[in-house]
Amino acid sequence: MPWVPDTAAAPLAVAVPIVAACLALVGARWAPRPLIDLLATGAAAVTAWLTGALTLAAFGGRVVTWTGGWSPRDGRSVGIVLAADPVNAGLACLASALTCCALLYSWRYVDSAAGHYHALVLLFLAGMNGFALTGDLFDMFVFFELMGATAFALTGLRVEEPNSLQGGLNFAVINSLAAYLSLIGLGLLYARTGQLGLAQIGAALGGRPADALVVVAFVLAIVGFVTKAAMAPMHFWLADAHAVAPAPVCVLMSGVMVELGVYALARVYVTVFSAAVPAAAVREAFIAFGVLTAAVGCVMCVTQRHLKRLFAYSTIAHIGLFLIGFALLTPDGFTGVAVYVAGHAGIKGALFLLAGLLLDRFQTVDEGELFGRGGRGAPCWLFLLAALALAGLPPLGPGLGKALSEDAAGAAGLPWLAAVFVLVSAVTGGAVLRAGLRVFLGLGHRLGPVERDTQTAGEERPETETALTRTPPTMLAAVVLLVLGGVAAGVAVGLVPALAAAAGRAGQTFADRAGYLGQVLYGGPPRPAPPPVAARWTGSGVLSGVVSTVLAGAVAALSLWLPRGARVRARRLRPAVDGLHRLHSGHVGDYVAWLLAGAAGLALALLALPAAAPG
Amino acid sequence: MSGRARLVVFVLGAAGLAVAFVFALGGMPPFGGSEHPYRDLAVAAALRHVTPNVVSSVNFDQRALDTLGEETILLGSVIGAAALLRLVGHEKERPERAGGRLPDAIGLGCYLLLPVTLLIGLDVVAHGHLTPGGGFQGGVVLATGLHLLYLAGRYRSLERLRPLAWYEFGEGASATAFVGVGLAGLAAGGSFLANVLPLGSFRELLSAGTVPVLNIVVGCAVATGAVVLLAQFLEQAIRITGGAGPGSSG
Amino acid sequence: MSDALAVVALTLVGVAGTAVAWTFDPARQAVLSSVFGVLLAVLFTVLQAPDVALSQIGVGAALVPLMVVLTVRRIRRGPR
Amino acid sequence: MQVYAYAVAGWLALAGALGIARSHNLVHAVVALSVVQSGTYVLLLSVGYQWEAAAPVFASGVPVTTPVVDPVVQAMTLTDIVVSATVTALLLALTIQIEKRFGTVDPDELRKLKG
Repeated sequence: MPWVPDTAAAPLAVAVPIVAACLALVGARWAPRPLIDLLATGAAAVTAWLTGALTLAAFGGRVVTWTGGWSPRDGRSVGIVLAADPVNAGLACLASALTCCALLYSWRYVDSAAGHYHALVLLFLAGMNGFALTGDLFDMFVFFELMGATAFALTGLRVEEPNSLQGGLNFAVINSLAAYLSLIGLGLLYARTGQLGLAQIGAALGGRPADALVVVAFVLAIVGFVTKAAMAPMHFWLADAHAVAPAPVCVLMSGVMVELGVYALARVYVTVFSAAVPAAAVREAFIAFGVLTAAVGCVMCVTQRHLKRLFAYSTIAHIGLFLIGFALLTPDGFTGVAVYVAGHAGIKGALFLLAGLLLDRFQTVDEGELFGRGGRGAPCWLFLLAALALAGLPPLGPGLGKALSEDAAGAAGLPWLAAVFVLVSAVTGGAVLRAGLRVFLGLGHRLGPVERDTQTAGEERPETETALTRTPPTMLAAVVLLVLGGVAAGVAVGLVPALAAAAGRAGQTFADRAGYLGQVLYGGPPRPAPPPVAARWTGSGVLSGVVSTVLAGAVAALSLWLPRGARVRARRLRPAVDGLHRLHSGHVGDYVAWLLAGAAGLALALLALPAAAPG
Repeated sequence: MSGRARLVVFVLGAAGLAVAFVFALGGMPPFGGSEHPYRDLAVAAALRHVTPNVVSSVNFDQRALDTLGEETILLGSVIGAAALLRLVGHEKERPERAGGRLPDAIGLGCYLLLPVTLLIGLDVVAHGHLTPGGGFQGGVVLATGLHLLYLAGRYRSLERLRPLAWYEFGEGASATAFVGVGLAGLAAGGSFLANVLPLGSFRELLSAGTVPVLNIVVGCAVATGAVVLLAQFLEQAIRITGGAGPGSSG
Repeated sequence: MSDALAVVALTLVGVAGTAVAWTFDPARQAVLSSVFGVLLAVLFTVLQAPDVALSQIGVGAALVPLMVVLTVRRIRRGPR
Repeated sequence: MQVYAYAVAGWLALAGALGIARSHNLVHAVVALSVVQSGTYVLLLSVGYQWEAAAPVFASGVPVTTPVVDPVVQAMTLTDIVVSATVTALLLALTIQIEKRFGTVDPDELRKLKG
């Protein structure tokens, strides 16, 4: 990097947003609003540049920084390490870039808490960057809580909106409870190993098979992460929070915060536990939970009419796919998920912003009430393009991630998983496509009124000062940037051989536990690795992408133009679907019960599985 | 779900977790054992950096990044609570009524206690690297001490001592100062939050390098943060009236 | 420190914590949680953690219960 | 005694969680959540305890060779306590606003978000 040494970039990625947040907080009292907007967006852009440079450096080998200068002696240290590899540095860069887009969109976002809003978004960014880059389990907890505290406040920020408060509260209670369970897991691990660094704990657990203590500590330690990742049945908070948060905040939450949960799960398993907790058990358990998450997300997504909840459930369905990709536990699986996350972030972020634009114009995000009102301007075509991208259309970003994950599943001996990927892409992409065709082009039949027993109403106040009559250029620019990012993740990586090889190396570095331990604890050089599986488009990948896009079109067409008779027959499915909808009750007590049940299920599965599964 | 169904799901989950936890306890080292590898390293490191209070050394030197994160959480919550409790719509501040109704003797006692508490708070902050206590504890004492004025029934004098905007400034400035110390370490010592000040001699007030500096910074952050937080709740409980306007009664 | 002292402190904390969690009237709960905060501070002293005990007194026994009481007062008063 | 302290920690976490699940008042639920967190304090400090060891502060008169209990868990617990207070504050702030908008703080009566 020209001006900043590589090792300084990681702490600066945390420090810069914090200082900028303080400046925004203090400056908002006297400086004009545009100055605060400029300061915040600029700080996010600087952070994106720093983390981008860090990512580039990390492709040449992990960038390891011991804070406070407490470098290890004989593999032991009292300090906290920041260890950047392409995956987590890339996530920090993604978080910074999304924040930049979200803040750009917010130039017209009016709120009586201006200044406070900017400071919170920047602190949220500091939390995400710290969480991604740190190599210390307790430090992960601290930054997890920082992400949490700021995200809770941002979710409830529109205090005149009852939904927003209830969503914020559910989010806060469930995530905090999960974080405390994680801390108990950390306590158990500390009792066993007397260490807090990921590498140190990993080394201390060594190659001995895990006993009950280690398995339970693993499950408890990751409860916070999988809850943040919205793995079913810990997913209930997500739709409530994402549906009510300000649109630019949804970009960050759906685009990268939730995915950081999957990242942390993968990081902690690979670095700390993979030599102790049997891979076969983890693979079976997380494929099962991933399929469950994907299924719940799909059904809830396709039966939604509240646009933001529809996108939120589509995020849950995709999280199921990310969990499956992680559960393969192979380098090319990690590569696939990383590319998928990058593509998904841009596309899903753009969709949330488009929903925000609709809200600002029509004071509702209900698909029925918006019927045919969206018009045929740029938002229309961006929305439909995003829907196709979500469905896996080659050569766009999500499609490449999906294709790579399918290939990885095939290579891991689980080719049937490709069907899950195609199905989820088709259903979620089809649902979004259907909503877009209905809202913008007025296709299909009209919807009846909202059934308040099982559905959330879509009327809300606009987020801008007055309802918009046309789309402001800064808002549209943010959407276009996000869509371009999502497209580029597929086109650039999948078609440029050098980038494809680099992406493959990212997954390989991530999976290299011995390399991580050696470099972090003993400062060894990065290990030479075999040539990676390049993350490029293959014939089968393109074919599967085309198939899922066609299926998505079929899903959309069916739900728009299903003949009346068939619709009546389809109502027989209603009790089951309504039952699932009723489980998503918005009641915080219910969510607590499900959280515990999910954690218990995971613990008992992992305690029971090693005996059953070979290896 | 109905209350009963919720309880069933909860009990199943809790029972499963309890069983797993009991299994796990079988592998725990016995309570009070003598094997603490990190402790051995941390104590040695604290002595190397001439910090008699090892907890302070861990918080402000060895694992200072955790504390930066924690201060940032405090900052975020203060901003968040202020944003969540801001006045919106037709909420108004009620015209002030007389303060509390404590007997005069107690009120006077609270008044007299105030300077004592503030002194104790400052002392706890300043000696954080030497004796138990430090920025967190002292900061909380300072903030709580200030609110003795509320107990004393002098909400108005509390408000005079509490220009909230300045406390928010203080909160932001403390967080910036913490980052500043970190950046100074990066510039002078080559790594973020490195302890680059002279270490001094053992058990002296001016020793342990950046530890007392960060203690003071955190003391400011915690004191100002706690004051702003409490102020939001006091305002809500005492002075804000929503909906109907000034004619409403309490 | 003797075995018995630790057992007594732990038991008190366990009982008080249960009482706090299962007292459904928030005003009474706030008082109880203050007591629970003091008991935790006692336990921390017994466990040779004076730094933590000091914070716990300030935060757990004073600051948080005060915020709870203020919240309850606001809610009791209602919006108008 | 071997595992009693750990069991108390686990019990506090479960008792607090049950308190939230059965709560009819969000203020109560928030305080119950802080009980869950106090379970983590008890666990961490118990893990770091050592019989007959002193507090990890070498005040004057305490030789630096004295065995001390683990300071790292104490530092973590300190952080944890501040986190608990701030999260509680945020949740109470949300609760106050919920009361203003819904006119109730009973989770059974908050019926806006569904499906």
